[in-house]
Amino acid sequence: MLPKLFFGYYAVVIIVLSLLVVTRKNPVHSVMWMLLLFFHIAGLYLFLNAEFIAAIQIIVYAGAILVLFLFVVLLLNLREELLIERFIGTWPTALVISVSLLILVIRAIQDMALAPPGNHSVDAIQAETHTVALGKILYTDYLFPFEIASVVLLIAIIGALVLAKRKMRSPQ
Amino acid sequence: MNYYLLIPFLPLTAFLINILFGKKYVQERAHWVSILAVAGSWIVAVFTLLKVLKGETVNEDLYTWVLSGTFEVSVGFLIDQLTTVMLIVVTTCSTLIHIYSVGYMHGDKGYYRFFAYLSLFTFCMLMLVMANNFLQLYFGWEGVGLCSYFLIGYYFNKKSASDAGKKAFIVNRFGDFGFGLGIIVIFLTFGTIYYEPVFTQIGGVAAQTISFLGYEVNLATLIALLLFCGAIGKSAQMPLHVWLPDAMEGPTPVSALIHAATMVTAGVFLLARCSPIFSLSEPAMVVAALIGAITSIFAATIALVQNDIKRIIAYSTLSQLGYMFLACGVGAYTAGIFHLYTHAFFKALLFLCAGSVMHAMAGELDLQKMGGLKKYMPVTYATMFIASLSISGVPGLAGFFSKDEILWLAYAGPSPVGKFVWAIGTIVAFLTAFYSFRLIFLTFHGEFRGTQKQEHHLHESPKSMTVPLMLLTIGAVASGWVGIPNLLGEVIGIEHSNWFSGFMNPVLGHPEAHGTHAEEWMLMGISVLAGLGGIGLAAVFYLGRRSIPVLLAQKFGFIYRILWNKYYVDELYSHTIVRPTLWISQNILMGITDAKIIELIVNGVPRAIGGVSQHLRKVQTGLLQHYAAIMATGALIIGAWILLR
Amino acid sequence: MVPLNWYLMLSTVVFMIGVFGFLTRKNIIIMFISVELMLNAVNISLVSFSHFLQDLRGHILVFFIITVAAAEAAIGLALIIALFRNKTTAHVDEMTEMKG
Amino acid sequence: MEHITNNLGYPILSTLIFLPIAGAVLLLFIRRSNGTLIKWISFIVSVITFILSMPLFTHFDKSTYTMQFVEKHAWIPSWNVMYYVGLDGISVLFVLLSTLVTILCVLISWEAIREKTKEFYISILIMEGAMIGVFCALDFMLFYLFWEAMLIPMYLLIGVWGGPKRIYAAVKFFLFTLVGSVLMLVGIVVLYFYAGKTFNILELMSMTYPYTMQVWLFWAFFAAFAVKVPMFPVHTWLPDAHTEAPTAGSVILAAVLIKMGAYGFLRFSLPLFPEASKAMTPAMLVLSVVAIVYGAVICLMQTDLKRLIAYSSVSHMGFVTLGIFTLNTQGVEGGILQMINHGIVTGALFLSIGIIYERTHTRKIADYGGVATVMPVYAAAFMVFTLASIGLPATNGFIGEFLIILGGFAARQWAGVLAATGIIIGAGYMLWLYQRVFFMEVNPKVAELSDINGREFLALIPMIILIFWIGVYPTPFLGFMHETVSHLLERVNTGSGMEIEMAKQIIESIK
Repeated sequence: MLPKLFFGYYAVVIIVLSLLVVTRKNPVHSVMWMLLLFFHIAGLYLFLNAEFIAAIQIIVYAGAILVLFLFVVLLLNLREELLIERFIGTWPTALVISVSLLILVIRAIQDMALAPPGNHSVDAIQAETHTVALGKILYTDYLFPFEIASVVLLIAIIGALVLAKRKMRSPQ
Repeated sequence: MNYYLLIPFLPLTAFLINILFGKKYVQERAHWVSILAVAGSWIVAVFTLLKVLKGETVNEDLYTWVLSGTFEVSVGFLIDQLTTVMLIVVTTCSTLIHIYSVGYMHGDKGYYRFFAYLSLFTFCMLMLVMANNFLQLYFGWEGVGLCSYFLIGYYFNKKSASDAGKKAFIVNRFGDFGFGLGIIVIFLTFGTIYYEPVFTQIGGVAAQTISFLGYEVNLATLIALLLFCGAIGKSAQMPLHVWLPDAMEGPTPVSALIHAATMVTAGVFLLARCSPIFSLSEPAMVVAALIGAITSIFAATIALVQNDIKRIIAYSTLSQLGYMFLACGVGAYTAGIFHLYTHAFFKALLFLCAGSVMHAMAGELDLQKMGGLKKYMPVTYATMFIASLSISGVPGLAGFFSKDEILWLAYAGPSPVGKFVWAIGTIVAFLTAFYSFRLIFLTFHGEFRGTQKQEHHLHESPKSMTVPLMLLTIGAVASGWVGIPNLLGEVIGIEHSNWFSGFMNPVLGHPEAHGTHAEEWMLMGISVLAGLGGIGLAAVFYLGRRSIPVLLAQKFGFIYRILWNKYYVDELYSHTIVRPTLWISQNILMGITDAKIIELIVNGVPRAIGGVSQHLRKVQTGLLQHYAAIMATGALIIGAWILLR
Repeated sequence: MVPLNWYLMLSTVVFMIGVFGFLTRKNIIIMFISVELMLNAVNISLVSFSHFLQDLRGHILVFFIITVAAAEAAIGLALIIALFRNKTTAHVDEMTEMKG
Repeated sequence: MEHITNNLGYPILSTLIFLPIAGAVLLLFIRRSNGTLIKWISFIVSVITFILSMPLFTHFDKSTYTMQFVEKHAWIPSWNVMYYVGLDGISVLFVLLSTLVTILCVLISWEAIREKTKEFYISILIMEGAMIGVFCALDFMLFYLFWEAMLIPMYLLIGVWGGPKRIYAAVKFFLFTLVGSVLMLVGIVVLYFYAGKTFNILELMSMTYPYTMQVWLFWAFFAAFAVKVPMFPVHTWLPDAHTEAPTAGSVILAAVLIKMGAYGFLRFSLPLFPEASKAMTPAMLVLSVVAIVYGAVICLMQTDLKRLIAYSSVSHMGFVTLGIFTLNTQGVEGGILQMINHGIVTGALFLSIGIIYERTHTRKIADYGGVATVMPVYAAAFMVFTLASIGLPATNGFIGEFLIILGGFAARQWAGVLAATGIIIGAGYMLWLYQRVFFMEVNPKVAELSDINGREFLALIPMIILIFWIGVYPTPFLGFMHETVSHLLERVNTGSGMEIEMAKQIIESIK
């Protein structure tokens, strides 16, 4: 009973916060609600025995990405933002599409069947801690994607620099 | 290497030297190269004649020219009696005219070019007569046509000259169209296009018929008529005669060499060469005889009223060529070739004399502006007078013997139209004498009718021009003596006096003639009378009462206009062939088919696609979210289809 | 025990809210945030699958998604800045150069 | 089938294909401003390619119909695509023509191309590699690759360095040829699956196909080849492309590119679909004859130099297709020779027009007149090309046209007769053109022109030599074809064995 209550709390808060994120007029508010949302999601991860993921959710998402968002939002013209309509004209259509998709997916979830479980049971993970278990897989089976991920990040850094840099005055 | 190869290839070498190095190095010395080469050819030709007289003929291949499947043809040489006669005619005339040109073309800007073309022409003509197969004949045939094109259009800055050259080439192409098909039919029939096997096998297939474009035609007739197409084009017979009068735009030596003595007689040569084919087809023979007869009288009547000195001679050439065709058409090939041979001398002489006159008159061609030139240029007068006597058939001169032989064989031969063409031939003899002497009298007698300045300029031509005239005069007088009719020969005490006929016998055979000696004397008398009558009438008209011709022209104005306008043949062609073709090209092909129909389809399909896309592009709002929404809808549809299936 | 379906439904709802936000908001930054929302929704479902299937590969995937999200945020925001510099607007309905 | 003869010991064909492409890559690294170096590099590369192609002429074994100089390597094994090249008597001359023409194109563009020189020469060299590739390829996928690869540089040549309406012309050229070749691609795929997944052309040629399929495929391939030739109803891209293309583009187009259509008929349509080809002969002959007469008549009223020559190409290529579909030795050999001839003559005519266009910047015939007075050497060269174009004996045009008309007449009399009329009209328009440009009064617009210089002369002289060489002594050229053509005709005339198959089926059904 207690876990279900716990889940109920997180679920309601996450949904409400999501709605707030997409509906607030002021982007700063949206980002703030998002921050709160990320903490709740991290909590949900803990609930699912994923400590390491919960940690990087906080560190990377909340700590790095959202701050970046906040910087950019503050660079833009907020005053004008508050004066104009926040949705485009065809938003009811979009709502219909979203709700239909929602119904469709929920319907699909109903007749889902699970594959046989693997060998990382909760006990097994707890025996060697989640970080160690994850690291073992990551640095063996997924070493190559891991390296690629690092290259992607490197490119992202350089790319962001190049893009955001002010155009140099052309020689002429 | 065989000695006879020198005959064509010496002039070719001269051509190459002149055309490649003429402008920079040879320049004013160009005539030496050409004259030496042609004279060399002449010497070898005489040498060849001596060999052929001994009975040594040649039929050899040099190298394989085209080989494709069973089609095999070489560059090869056939030297027999017919070839030899042509070789002598061509090299002699060519040599003399080369020499004449030294004086005539002196100081011209394209001196080297002129001699290069003359040499090239000589080469092509020699290749033509020496060929041992039809394709090489065709090579020479087109080659001389090309040189004719170059030389007619020699003064290419003149529009009329370049027009005339082009016309000559294209009209000839019409003839060559038939000629080429003839060669193809020969190949498909015999599997070879060498003379020798074709002529030996033709007897076997002559009776066969062949389906040609849906018609059943006799094989020999078909081949003969197709080849005949080529002959009438080159020899300017009706209806393809229109180019020859215009060809007088070329320098006069060219008219003498190409359009009188040699090239235009190639048609007659072809008929004689293919006599084994023609002889097997009576329809083809009749066509040849009739075309020849009609052309001869047609041209002679036009010549009566013309005033351009060169054009009169050109029509005279047409008329004489008609004579030769007539001869071949009645089976008298030897007589045709004999006339070709004598005609070459006196007609070349006439042209060169006309050139000499033009030289003195600074290019003036109109008879009405001449007169009384006798005292200024005695040599030209004398030689031209003799040439005119010869063409008029005055006994003892070259023209008499050949013309007389043609008329006699037409009358007495087996041809169904013989009597008819004889009658026309006799009338033409009269007309020929008339217009020839009209020309003489208007040019050399009476008072000078040109301007003061022209009169001042009058002079006899230089030696390089008069010497060839005199040499040719010898030919115009004496060349006929190798073919004195046996009838006359008996009188003057020479047996087998028609030596020429005997010489040609191995190639051309002997024509049949059924007539008595009395008849032969009578015909000879009639033709002599016709000639003398023509001269007399001309004397009356143009030495005596100058008013008579003017009066006649007024009285018969209608006929005069028709003759003056050359029977409107040029206009007829212009309106029935040239203009409709151009009109179709401009208005139907360019205007409708290409521009409307094809382009409509070609441009219409993309335009239709473009039109549809004009509507479709409205879907592209450019708003990011619309695209995303469409994508989401797509996901929705695909998901729904998978789940709810 | 909370059933797997509950997690998945939560994930779906959050995802669809993200879709809705992406499809409707004018401000390009909010659209971007909606994309992050969708990614998080997917992460939730992946982690829960991983938990219920007793398999760590889901976590690995989440790990990479977060990496890519970081890269994407950096590039995307740089693009937005570049765009804003040229257009002085952050509203997508004013950027319709692709209109046909 | 797999007799591999005449191996020189080194991959000559690959060298020829990739040397120009390597040259183009080398050009990429040259500074754009260094125009002289770019020109010299492309000139030297093209000359070396030409010299390297000489062994094809000297070492070709004329006594066999089999493929020679063969190279065969696996390329995409999963689809059974091979890098498979070789030459036989039909294709060898075209490779030589391509290598020669490229040199002349480089020479003729020396002064004419002043903008984007680097890209221009890169296009030309890539073009050369692709052209040689098309003629060598013995694998359908490889063939198609080169076939389409040719389009791109040509499209650029017309579209970038062309005249005022170049975009229209380039797009038209591209769309026409692409539509055709896409249909061919469908045909290739059908063959691939029917024959058990092979693109090997020689293997495909030795198979038997049902008649209906042959007919369908014949028309699919026809679409590609007829557009390239171009045959009568689909010829309208050619005048536009020629008119707008730069000189080098026109020359390549005339000399090599449009030969590929006719080459395709010979290489693919006839041996792959012998029964269909035979059945379609009347239609093909009609189209050819229409093209001959139509192209010739329409030439009479052209006012633009290049457009006139372009339409004359339609007429001359009509002769080629006529020759091919006579299906007899003289016709086919004449057709192949005429392709070479047309490449030489029309290529030379476009070179000549380019030379004078560079001086006057006008293509209107009315703007000329009396050019022979001011440019005598040029006039003489142009006269030679004119004469070759109208098929005067002792020039190459005569041999080809005569053999074609002979073959045409033997196949269908009306075809020979009507084709021969094309020669009359041909003389008409070419001489009229020559008269209006070179003869008559000197037009003040051309009075100041200088005669051709050494470089231009160098570009024309090989063509003049070839014209007379083939005209006077064609045996070395015809000799290449005899064996291949007789083998090809054997295949076409005895059929692919389809009748036997059908008879077997009938017997089966009776049982």
